[in-house]
Amino acid sequence: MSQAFGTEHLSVFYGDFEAVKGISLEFPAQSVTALIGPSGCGKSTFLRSLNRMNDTISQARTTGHIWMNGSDLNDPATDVIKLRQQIGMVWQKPNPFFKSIYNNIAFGPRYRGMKKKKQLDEIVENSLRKAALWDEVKDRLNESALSLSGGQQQRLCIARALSVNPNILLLDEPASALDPVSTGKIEELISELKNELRIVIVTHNMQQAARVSDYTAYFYLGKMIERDKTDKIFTNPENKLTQDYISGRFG
Amino acid sequence: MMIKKAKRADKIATIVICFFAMLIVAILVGLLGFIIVRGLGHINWHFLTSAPQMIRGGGGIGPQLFNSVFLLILTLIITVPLGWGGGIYMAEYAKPGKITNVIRLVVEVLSSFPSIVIGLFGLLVLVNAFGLGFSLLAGAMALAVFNLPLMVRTTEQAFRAVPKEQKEAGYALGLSKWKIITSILLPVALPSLITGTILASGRIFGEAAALMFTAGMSSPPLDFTDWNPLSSRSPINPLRPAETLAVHIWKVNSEGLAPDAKEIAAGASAVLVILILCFNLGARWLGRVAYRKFTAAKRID
Amino acid sequence: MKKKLPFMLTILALMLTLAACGSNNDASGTGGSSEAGGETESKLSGSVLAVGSTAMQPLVEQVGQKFMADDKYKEVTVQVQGGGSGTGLTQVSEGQSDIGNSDVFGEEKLDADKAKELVDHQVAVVAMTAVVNPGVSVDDLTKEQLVDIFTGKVTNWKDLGGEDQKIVIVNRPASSGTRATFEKFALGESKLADLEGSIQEDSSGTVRKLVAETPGAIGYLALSYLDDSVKTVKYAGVEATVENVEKGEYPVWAYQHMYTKGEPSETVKAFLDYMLSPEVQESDVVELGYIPVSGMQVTRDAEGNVTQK
Amino acid sequence: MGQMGKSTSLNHNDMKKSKRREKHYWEEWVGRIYTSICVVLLLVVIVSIVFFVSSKGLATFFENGVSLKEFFTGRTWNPDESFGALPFITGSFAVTLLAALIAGPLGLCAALFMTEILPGRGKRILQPAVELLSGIPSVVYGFIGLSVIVPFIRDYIGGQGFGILAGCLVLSIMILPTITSIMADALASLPGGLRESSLALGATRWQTISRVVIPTVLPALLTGVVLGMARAFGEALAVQMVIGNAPHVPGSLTESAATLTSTITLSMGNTAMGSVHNNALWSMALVLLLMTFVFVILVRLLERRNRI
Repeated sequence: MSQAFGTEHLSVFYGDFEAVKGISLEFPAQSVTALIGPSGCGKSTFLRSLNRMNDTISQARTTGHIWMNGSDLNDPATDVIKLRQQIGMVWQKPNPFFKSIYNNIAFGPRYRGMKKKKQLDEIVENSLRKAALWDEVKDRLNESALSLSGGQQQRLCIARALSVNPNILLLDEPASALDPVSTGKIEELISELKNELRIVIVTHNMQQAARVSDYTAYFYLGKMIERDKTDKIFTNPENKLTQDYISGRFG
Repeated sequence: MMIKKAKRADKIATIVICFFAMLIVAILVGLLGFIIVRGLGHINWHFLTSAPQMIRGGGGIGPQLFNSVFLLILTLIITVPLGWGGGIYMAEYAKPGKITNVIRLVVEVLSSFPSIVIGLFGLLVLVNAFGLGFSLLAGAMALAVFNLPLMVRTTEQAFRAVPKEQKEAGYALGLSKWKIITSILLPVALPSLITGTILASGRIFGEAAALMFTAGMSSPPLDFTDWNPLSSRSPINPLRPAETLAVHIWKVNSEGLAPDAKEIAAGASAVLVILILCFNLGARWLGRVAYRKFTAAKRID
Repeated sequence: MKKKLPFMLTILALMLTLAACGSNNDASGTGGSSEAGGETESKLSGSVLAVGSTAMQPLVEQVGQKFMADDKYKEVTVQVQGGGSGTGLTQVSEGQSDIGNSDVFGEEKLDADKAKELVDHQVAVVAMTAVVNPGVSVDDLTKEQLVDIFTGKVTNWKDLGGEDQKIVIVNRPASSGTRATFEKFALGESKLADLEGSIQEDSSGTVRKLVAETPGAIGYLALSYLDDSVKTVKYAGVEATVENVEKGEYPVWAYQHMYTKGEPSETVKAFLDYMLSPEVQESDVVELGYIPVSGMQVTRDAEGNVTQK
Repeated sequence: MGQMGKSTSLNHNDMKKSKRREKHYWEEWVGRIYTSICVVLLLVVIVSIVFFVSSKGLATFFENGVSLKEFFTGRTWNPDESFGALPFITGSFAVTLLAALIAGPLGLCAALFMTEILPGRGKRILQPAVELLSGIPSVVYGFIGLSVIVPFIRDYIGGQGFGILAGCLVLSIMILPTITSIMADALASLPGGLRESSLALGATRWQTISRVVIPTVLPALLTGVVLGMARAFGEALAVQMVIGNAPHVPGSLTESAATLTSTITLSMGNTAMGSVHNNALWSMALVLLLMTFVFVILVRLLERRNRI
C-alpha cells in the first residue's frame, strides 16, 4: 500500500492572483501531515487542489503536478470523478446530506453499484464504528442526520467519507467549530485511522497539530516555508519565520 | 422642542402606515366578499356539472371547469420539466458572465410580456403554422410560454437557496454533477419548488387573454364515458378545442344571450376565485409542512 | 469546445423539429373531411371547423350541437370558434377553417382577389335597432337625427325633443361588422370617425349593460339582445319588427354569411344545407332572435342595392 | 470487520478516461443535454415571438407605407385613412404612471408595515392578503371594475365613469402585490445593524425609516415600482373593460380613453390578417414589446446601483 503521493511545484491562481506558489510536498504512507499557518496563507486552497475541488470554482486554475504513484492527478486527461472517489474530504462546518443517518453513509457505495442490503448494512456499521459513532446512533439509523449534535454530525461526515474506502483523507479544520469534548473524539479518531489511510489536516490549532500529526508543514503567504517531523517543527524549527509563528509572536 | 416635533411626526407616520396597510386588507376582503357573495347563491351541484346553455337559463360550467383543470395539468406537464430544467441550468450549469446575464435578461423580458401578445403568437404559430388548430395543446403551449419564465426563476432561486456545502460534499464523494443535482440538491429544494409551481398554477388557472386565440372559445359536447384520447368527443383528447372557466366568464359577460348570463358569470367568477384561493393557501400550507418535515432536527435557524 | 458541444447539438436538433412542424402544416390544415363516405348521406364523417363573428357564434354553435345530435350525422363533429369576422374571413381564405362566419360581405374585409375565391352562404338575417337609456324620453329618430348624433353635431337630447341631458354614445370599434352595417344602412354613411368621449365596446352584452346604466346613453343592438333594460327607438317611424324587415321597409339589417373557400366539401355542404333547412330556420334562427333567410321578400348584394324577390 | 474488498490499487490507466465510458460520464452528459435543451427551447420561443411580432409590426411601415411620424405623433386613429396611435400610447403611459403613483406609496406602506411596524403578526396578516390579490384573474378584475368602479366614479366623481381614472384604479390594485412583495424583500434584506445603530442614536422609528432605511434600499424599492409598471403596461382584459376605448387623447381623467392593449384586444379579432388595420395593431404589439425591454433594462440599471 506504500504508494508515493505528493505535489510538485503546485500553484493555484484565482484569476491572476497566485494564492499558492509552486509548493512541492510529499505525504508519506500511513502518516498524518498537518498544514499550519496564518489565515489567508493558502493552506486550505492547497488542500482543496489535491482532490481538484478548486475546479468547481470557475475562475480557479491549478498548475504543477500532483503525483499519485506515477500518475499526475492534475493532468486534464484524469477522470476527476474517479479521482475524487479515492480521496475523502471533510470541512470545518459539518455538511451531512439532508437524509437519514443510514442513507448518508450508504449513498456513496450505492452510487458505486452496491445494491445488496446486507452488504450495505455491513458497510454502514463498519464505517460508523471506524468513526466511533456506531454506539451512539445504532438504534436510530433512520432518523434525519440533522437531528445529531455538531460533533456527531462531523463524525458522520467522516464515516461517510470512509464508506467509499478512500486512500487519502483531507480534513479542512475539522474540529474548529466543535466543543472540546467532540474535538477530543475527532483527534482520537484521526490517530486511529492513520494506519489505514493517509491523512492531511489543515488546522489553526497548533496543539492539535502537535498531538495528531507526524509531519507538519508551515505555510506563509502562499509559500511553504518549512516542512519536517512534527516534534522537530515545534521544538526548534530551521526557519526564523516558523519560529516566530510557533511562539505566537505574530499571526 | 425638536424632540416633541419628531415624536409627533413618528406617531403620525405610524398611523398613516397602519391605515394604508389595513386599507389593503379591506380592499382584499371587499373584493373577495363581493365576488364570492355575489356568486355563491348561484353555485349548486347542477351548476358545477351541467353544460352551458346558449339561450335558455340554468346553464352550468361543467365542461369549462373540466377544461380548466385538464388544461392546467397539460400546461404543468409541459412547464415543469422545461422550467425546472431551465432553472437548474441557470443555477448550476451557467457560468457567470455575459451570456448568462443576457439569458436572464431575455427570460425576464418574456415574464412581463403582455399575455395578449402571447395569445396572438399562439394563433399565428401554434394554431395555424403548426396546424394544431384551436386546441387544448395549443392553449397549453401558449400558457407554458406565458409561465416558463416564472418557473425558471423560482427553480433557480430554490436551487441557489440550497446550502453550498451540500454540493461540495457531493463533489468530494465523487458524484457526477447531475447526480448531485438530482439526488442531493433537488430533495432539499423541493418544498420551495412545489410552492412556486402551485402559485404558478393559480396564475395559469386565471389566464384568459392568451387562451382566447389558442384554446378557443367553444368546447364540443363532452362524453365523459369515452376515455380514448383520440376520439374527438372524449374529454382527454388534447387536440379538441376547450373553453376554460376564465374565457367562459369573458364570453358569457360579453356575448351571453341567456337571461341568467349575469348570474352565471358571477357564479363562475366565484368558483374561479375560490379555486385560486385554495391554490394559494394549499401552496403556503404545503411549503410549511415540507419545510418542517425536512428540518425535523432540533436545529432552529 | 467540449463544453459547448451539447449546447450546439440541441440548437441544431431544435431547428430540424421546427422546420419539420412548419412544413406539415398545410397537410393537416384543411379541416375539411376528405374521407367522407360517398355512398349514402348517413355515412358522413370528419369535422367541420367554423371560425369568425362572435355575434353569430351562439346561433352556429347551437345548430352545430343539434346537427351532431342528429344520428344521421353522428360521426361528424362541428367546432365553432369566435375571434371576430376578420379572423373568420382570414382563416377560411387561408384554408385554416372550413367555414368563415362574418356579419359583413367578404369584400369589405378582404382584398378583392381573396374575396372572389369565397362562396357566400347567407344563413340568416340580423336586424339592428338603435336603443337608448330608459331615462331618455325620445322614442323616434329620423335618419338625419341619427346622423347628427353619430357625427357629433348634436350633443344634447333637448335638441331632439328630449330633456336637457348630454348624449353619451355607446359605439362599436371601427373594425366591427355590426358598426359597418349600422353606419351603412341606418346612417347612409361609411367609416364615420370615432367621436371624442364616445364609449366603444365590441360585445353586445356590454353595450346593452352600458346603455341601460348610463343616463343619456344611445347605442345599437341586434334584435336578439333586446330586453326591457333598454328602450328601442323607431327608425323614422318604422318599428324594427320582423315583418318590416322582411317586407324591406326597415332597412337596417344584414345577412349572416357563412363563407367557404370554393365549393364546400360534402360534410361541410351537409352542415350548410342543414343550416338552411326549415327545421333550423323556423326554430333555432327565430328562437335566437334572427330572421330566417327564406322569409325575406327582398334581397341585397354587397353594394347595397335592394331587389324585390 | 471485513474491508469492503481490497481497495483498488491506483495504477496509471485506472485514472485515465477509459474508452468504455463510466456510468457517471453518461449521467453528466444527460444532465448537460437536458438542461441545455430547456434553455435553448426557451430562447428559441422568445426569439420567435420577437421575430413574429416585429415582422408583422414593421410591415405597417414598410409594406403599407404608414409613416413612422404619423403613427407615433398622429392624433386621429381612423383605420384605412389615418393611423395616429398617439392617443393609445399616451393612454397606456397615463394609466401606467398613475397606477404606479397610487400603488407605489400604498405598497411602501404595506411593506413598511410588514417589516418595520409589526414584523411578526403584520407579516402573517398582510403577506397572504397581498398574495391573494395577485391570484385574482384579470377577467374578474375587469368585471369588478365595470360593475363597481365605473358606476362609483360616474356617480361620485362625475364624467362617464370610464377613462384613465377607472383604468389606473383597477391597475393599481392589480400591480400592488408585485410592488409590495419586492419592496418587502428589499426592506427585509437590510442588514439589521443599520436600524439598531440609528435607533441607538435616539432617532424615532420614523426618522430611522425615512432617513436610514428607505435611502439605502431606494434602488430596490424603485425596482418594485418599475416591475409593477411593466405589468400594468401589458395588462389587457381588465383595462379594456373600464377604459371606454375611444381612440382620442381624453380631455379629462373621467372621459373615455384607450390604451395600446385595449385597442389590440378590441379590434384584433375583427380585422383580417394582412390588412393594414391588422398590421397597425401588430405595430402596437411591437411598441408593447419594446416597452417591456425598456422596463427590464431600467430594472437592471436600478439593480446595478443597488450594491448594499
